[in-house]
Amino acid sequence: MPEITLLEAIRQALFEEMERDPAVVAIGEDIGVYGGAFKVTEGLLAKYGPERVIDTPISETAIVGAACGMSYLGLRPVAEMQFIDFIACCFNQVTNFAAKSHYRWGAPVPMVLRGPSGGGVHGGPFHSASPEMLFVHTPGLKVVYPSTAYDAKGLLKSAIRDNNPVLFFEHKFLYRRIKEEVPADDFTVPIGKAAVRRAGRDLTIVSYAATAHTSLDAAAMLSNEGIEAEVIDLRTLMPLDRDTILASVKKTNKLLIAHEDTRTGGIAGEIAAIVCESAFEDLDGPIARVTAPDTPVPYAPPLEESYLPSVEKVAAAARELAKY
Amino acid sequence: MPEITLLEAIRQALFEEMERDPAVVAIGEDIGVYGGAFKVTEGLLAKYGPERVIDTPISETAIVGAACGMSYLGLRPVAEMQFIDFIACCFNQVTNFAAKSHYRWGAPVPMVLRGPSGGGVHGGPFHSASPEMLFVHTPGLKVVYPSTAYDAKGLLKSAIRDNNPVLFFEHKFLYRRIKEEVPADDFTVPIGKAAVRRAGRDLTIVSYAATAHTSLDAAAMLSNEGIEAEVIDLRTLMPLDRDTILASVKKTNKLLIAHEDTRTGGIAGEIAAIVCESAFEDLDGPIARVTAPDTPVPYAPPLEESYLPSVEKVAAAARELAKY
Amino acid sequence: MTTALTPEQHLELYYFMQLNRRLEDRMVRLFRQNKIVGGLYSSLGQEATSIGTAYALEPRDWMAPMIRNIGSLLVKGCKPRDIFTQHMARYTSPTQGKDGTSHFGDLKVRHIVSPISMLGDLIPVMTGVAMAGRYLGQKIVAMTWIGDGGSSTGAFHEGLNLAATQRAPFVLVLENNQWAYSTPVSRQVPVKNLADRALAYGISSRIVDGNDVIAVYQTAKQAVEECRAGRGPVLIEAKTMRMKGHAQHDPADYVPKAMFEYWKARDPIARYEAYLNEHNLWDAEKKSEIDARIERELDEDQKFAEESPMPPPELAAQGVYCDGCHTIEAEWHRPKKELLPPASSVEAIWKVPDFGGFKGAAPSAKQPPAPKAPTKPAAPSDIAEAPPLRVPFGRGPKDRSFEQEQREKPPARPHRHKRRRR
Amino acid sequence: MTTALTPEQHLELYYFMQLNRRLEDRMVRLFRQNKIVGGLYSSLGQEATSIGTAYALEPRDWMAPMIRNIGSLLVKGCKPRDIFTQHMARYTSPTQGKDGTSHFGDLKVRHIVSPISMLGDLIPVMTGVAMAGRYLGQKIVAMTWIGDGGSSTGAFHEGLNLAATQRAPFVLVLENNQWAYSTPVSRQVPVKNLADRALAYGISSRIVDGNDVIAVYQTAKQAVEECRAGRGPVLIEAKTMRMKGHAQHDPADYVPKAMFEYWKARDPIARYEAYLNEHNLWDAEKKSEIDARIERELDEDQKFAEESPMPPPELAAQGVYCDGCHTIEAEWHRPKKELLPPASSVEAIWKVPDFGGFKGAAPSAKQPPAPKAPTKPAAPSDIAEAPPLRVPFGRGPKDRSFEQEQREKPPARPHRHKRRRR
Ligand SMILES: Cc1ncc(C[n+]2csc(CCOP(=O)(O)OP(=O)(O)O)c2C)c(N)n1
Ligand SMILES: Cc1ncc(C[n+]2csc(CCOP(=O)(O)OP(=O)(O)O)c2C)c(N)n1
Ligand SMILES: [Mg+2]
Ligand SMILES: [Mg+2]
Repeated sequence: MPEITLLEAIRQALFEEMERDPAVVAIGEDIGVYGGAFKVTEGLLAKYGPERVIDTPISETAIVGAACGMSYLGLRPVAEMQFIDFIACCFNQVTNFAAKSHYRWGAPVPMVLRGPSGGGVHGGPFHSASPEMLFVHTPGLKVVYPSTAYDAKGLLKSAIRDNNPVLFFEHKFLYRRIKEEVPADDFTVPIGKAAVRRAGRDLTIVSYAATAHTSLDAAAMLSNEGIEAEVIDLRTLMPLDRDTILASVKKTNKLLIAHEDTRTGGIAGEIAAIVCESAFEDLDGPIARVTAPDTPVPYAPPLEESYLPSVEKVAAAARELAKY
Repeated sequence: MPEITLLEAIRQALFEEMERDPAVVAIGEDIGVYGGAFKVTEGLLAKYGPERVIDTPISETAIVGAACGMSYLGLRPVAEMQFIDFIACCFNQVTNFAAKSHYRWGAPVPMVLRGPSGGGVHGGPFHSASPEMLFVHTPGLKVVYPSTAYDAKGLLKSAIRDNNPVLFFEHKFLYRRIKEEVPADDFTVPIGKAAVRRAGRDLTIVSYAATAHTSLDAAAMLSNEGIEAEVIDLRTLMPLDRDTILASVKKTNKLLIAHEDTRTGGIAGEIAAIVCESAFEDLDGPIARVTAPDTPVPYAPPLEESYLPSVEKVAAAARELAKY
Repeated sequence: MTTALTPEQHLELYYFMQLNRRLEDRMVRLFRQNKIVGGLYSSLGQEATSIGTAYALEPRDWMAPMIRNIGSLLVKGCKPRDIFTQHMARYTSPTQGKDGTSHFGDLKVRHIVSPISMLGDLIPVMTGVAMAGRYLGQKIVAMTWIGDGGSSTGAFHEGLNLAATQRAPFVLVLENNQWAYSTPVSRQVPVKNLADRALAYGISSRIVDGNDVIAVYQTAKQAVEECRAGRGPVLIEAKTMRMKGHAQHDPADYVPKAMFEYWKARDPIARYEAYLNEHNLWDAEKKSEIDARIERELDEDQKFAEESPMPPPELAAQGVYCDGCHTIEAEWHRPKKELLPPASSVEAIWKVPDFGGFKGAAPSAKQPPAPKAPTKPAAPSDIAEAPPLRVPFGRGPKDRSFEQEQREKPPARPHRHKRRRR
Repeated sequence: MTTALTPEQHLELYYFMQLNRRLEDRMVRLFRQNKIVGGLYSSLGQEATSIGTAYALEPRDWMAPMIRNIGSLLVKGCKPRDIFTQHMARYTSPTQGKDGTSHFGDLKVRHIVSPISMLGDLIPVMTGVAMAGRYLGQKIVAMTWIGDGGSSTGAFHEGLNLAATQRAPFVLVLENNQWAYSTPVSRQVPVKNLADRALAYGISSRIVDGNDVIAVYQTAKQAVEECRAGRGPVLIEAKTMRMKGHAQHDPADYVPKAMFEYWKARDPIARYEAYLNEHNLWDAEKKSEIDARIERELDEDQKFAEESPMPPPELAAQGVYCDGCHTIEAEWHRPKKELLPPASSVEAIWKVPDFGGFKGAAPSAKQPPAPKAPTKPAAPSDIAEAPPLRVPFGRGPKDRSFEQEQREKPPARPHRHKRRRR
């Protein structure tokens, strides 16, 4: 099996799905001739032509609106946000039009909305966003956020084949840093299933995307100190895999949640509530959170570094928790 | 003291602040000649003129953008969303422009964004929204959601005098149903302070807006059954009054959170996380949530009724919790 | 292409307009009896626009109504019972009570997209419908409506701009009924003709008397066929008047009384009845026959709605996601292989013949050089140099004959063209 | 109003253009040395537009730059060190490293609003600045820039439409540099002149050679004074060319080589140097004196930036909210009592003189009646009947003399006006 980056895995999924089904089309800014700001769609136009790979004006609302309309005729559009930050410019189309369509009048919207997300590349306040919770909090949407090349390819295929609007977040810090062997043949990864990345008995660390790797590094460090952390990578944020989380907590009796999104209103709160509802008896200690502070994403490297969750921060919180 | 409705309290606050300070201006759709869809701004144009009461085209992004610009010259614009649902159409201006301005370059945005929110009036999927968490989750914004006429007047005045962008939610179900005596003289209610509406020893019910009244009714019902619930009305959602919540939980040792917003990603999760972090030892039972389900707001009365939190639902959850 | 109507069609137009009005009359009564859930929006006085435009569509064509386009829904095959039950939030309504008013659709048979309340959003959506229809080779046209007020939304601009760039077979009807809730057009934008919005996109536009159902139909028909031929999109401004408040709760005191009188004298149904008389297209007997039929149908459907149950509470929690309840199948009217390599492959490069240079005077300290003459609606050559936009039917940008004709033929927009003749 | 320039001003324009270019040359070198944080966007070839437009502003006027308007920032009084430190994310930068590039501003002294990345957002914001300035009696004008690509955003439409409705003293400079990232104008909208976007709002617009700094200045100056006189807003399309990729990472292979050559031959600085020679406005000595001054200033400021520290980590958590760190005081240039009852009170009613009726042919089955001739930019009477918009300076809608003149004077837009002369 060839080793490919997370970015290449996404690119492969796009090529393979467009080859498999002419109902799959791509639409976005600079995705055609240029191949996308991060080159995720490179070569797509040359192979599948301008009817299927559509360069649009700078109009996120038009992109998402048009994708909804296309999906009503049975197409499966994959729309790109050049940076996920710009999804704020089509927030209404996504949350009011696409998300509510099936519930209101039974019209499915088989659309994928994907884009580079997250920080760590000095993108500053408008090119580093982690807006996932806005959509986790919007009934009618599914939210996927892979951390490995294998999952990225398999989950994007599932997203494209899904009958609902799926937000597919791609962590730009991981784009070219993650490399792994990915099977060349067609496979999918189911939406809604978390992965236990590392087994452990002392505490559970729940995380996703780039922070899943941070958490794994922290777990390795802790292991040398005799603390065995179980690390769960959510992979899908909506629907949330309650069972995997609860099973782990019932085993380790301690929960730490780590994410790059800001603290107040981040998914850690939702997970804490679920665990308090359904596994309260199993908790031997407080639920700990390691998150970004409640600020915009700062630009200067020292500021962004102090903003982002780090291996040290996760490890430190885990040590505290392990003491209980 | 005269008895006035929550709506009239808001209206009085607008008149008094515009009289107090010519830097206060109002901008929105149909707020002038018509006096607003709910008549909150009725009479404002006749008294303060078209330079201070600005009827705009249907352009939420322009309304909020212009309000930001005005605030840079030292004005204190109060912008109205005809229904808060339409804030989705200016989501970018609110969350990226207004919210990040002071952090990025030290430019305060003394703006208030207000509008009728919430369900219970058969407004259907697009006139019943509870979008508060989108903004609680956006660093740089303050979020206020009063449940009484007194608080509405005092908090709106505080919001107008605040140097930050404040989202002021007005629950349209309460507009004319809430009546109380409100002092005629100038007073304010501080942003960031919750109110203990009812003292109790057996459990704490945290809530806000219309659901605060639902919770109080439930508490009254429970009291007849010998269960004494303490009811906290948050009043401000951002910044959240941790101290009042934690103090109550330390006293009652049990926590139920009730809100009209949908469940996943609602503020109940955030509160659960805070309590698990800071008062875990004090909890004698699971943290319970009574919320709307994860669906859009349905139109038909029987559907909306089953969607909204009710006195029965809150009481039932409280009874369960009290058993621990 | 002919826009002439048969005698039967003339009477059908009357039937729809009268059905529209009587239906809404009944809903007003139901509203007063508290049988309507939520608000009730009237299209009184705008029937000719709703019906004349939708009448230009074929069954295969797609449309998305706005709140006042009850008439368009009727023309596209919806029954009065759909309207009654939607407004009464009954279980038997197209949305089973989950949403109300004209917020429903039909993907499979009637090709109707449900609106949402946020104004303007349907414009990019129907642009996407039009693009998808062309992509699938269906030769369809998509139509939606927008108010004078709604034309100020960002979605209007982004949607129509994308449609123009894509030359989508899309007709946008701008219903200028003089008011956006309480706000007159003059306070929404300082232009006399909202059709001028089209100039920003280099697309053709038309202005029509929105209370003249024949003129509306013919204008819409021409626009629809222009789009079908690959020369869309088209913007139509229909000038009409909202004869009631924004909704039932609104007495519309802000509207000058004389303005109502001015427009009452131009009532579209009264005018059309006069027109039918004038041209001997019917007689008193025929009229009462149609009116009777309308009352019959309305009696029946109102009864059906009033006797229908409210939805069961448990429905509220159902149907947020499509978990296999729908099978999604595109209707292909062209060979898929056209869209797969090697057939689909192209050379991915831009060509920019004229480099966008400034053609004015040479650099100088004189007054800013007088710029060149204005553009006529986009010459296809403007985008032909981009990777070819294949138009699987009609005549597309690559079609020289079309380009030829464009050069000779003055652009579609009557009043610009008129001016050039001076 | 004169737009003539003194010899000193002519040389100042050269100074700013050359300073802009040399500054960016240095930043490219710093970028290659990995001393720039994040991306680096070049305005090479667009200096005349940035500088000529900003040069038309007075100190009291407000502006908001876009990413390529480094030149505008220099003209408005920012120093090269501000640009260096912003790009190097130093603690000494205007934002202390919290944001980069041209994302900074100055409310108090220079009257600069910081942009955000989302394109179009500054248009409604600067409209609000213009409205507030008028409200406070400051007689200011607000200016911002937008790209050809950015003109397709919803914010552009909503912002310019509101500005038109409010007749805000606001100048929008549309920098048509032929490309939006990798997308040519032809793929953004099928119009030849993006100035035509103004027709949708009934506002005046101008087209200017964006590589001719004198023409740009004069066009901008006229627009600014028109706005100051209460006749805004104005849209200016400056035709120019982005001579590099979208940012440093982008080799711009998608741009036809010949297109670069075409524009290289029209380099704004080379052209302006020729112009200065031609008109004997300087000599070789003067030029090298200015060039030397530029290098001196840049050496100093680059040194300052490179020696500046990065911000301390704890800064990241600070400053989200204004907790009394700023005192907010509006600068009043008119008596507040004008804005308080009874002075401010009005009768809150609309008047709608012509009822928006259709002036075409009588209802008939003939072809849709030919619509009336096109509008000229909004006659003020269009909105005069709304509750009076008080314009505390210049001449406003209520001012009959202005209305009078408008009727006689052809509308401001040169090329429309030209056409009418045919
Ligand atoms: C984006 C958005 N903002 C505000 C509203 C509230 N609203 C509903 S209808 C309306 C007036 C619409 O006027 P117009 O577009 O002219 O349509 P008309 O009612 O005249 O048919 C307004 C402001 C809305 N539905 N959507
Ligand atoms: C709303 C929005 N969408 C997408 C982007 C990403 N983006 C940044 S610059 C750019 C191209 C801008 O082109 P143009 O407006 O012509 O300005 P230019 O770069 O040519 O100066 C794009 C697509 C953005 N900044 N904002
Ligand atoms: Mg209207
Ligand atoms: Mg450009």
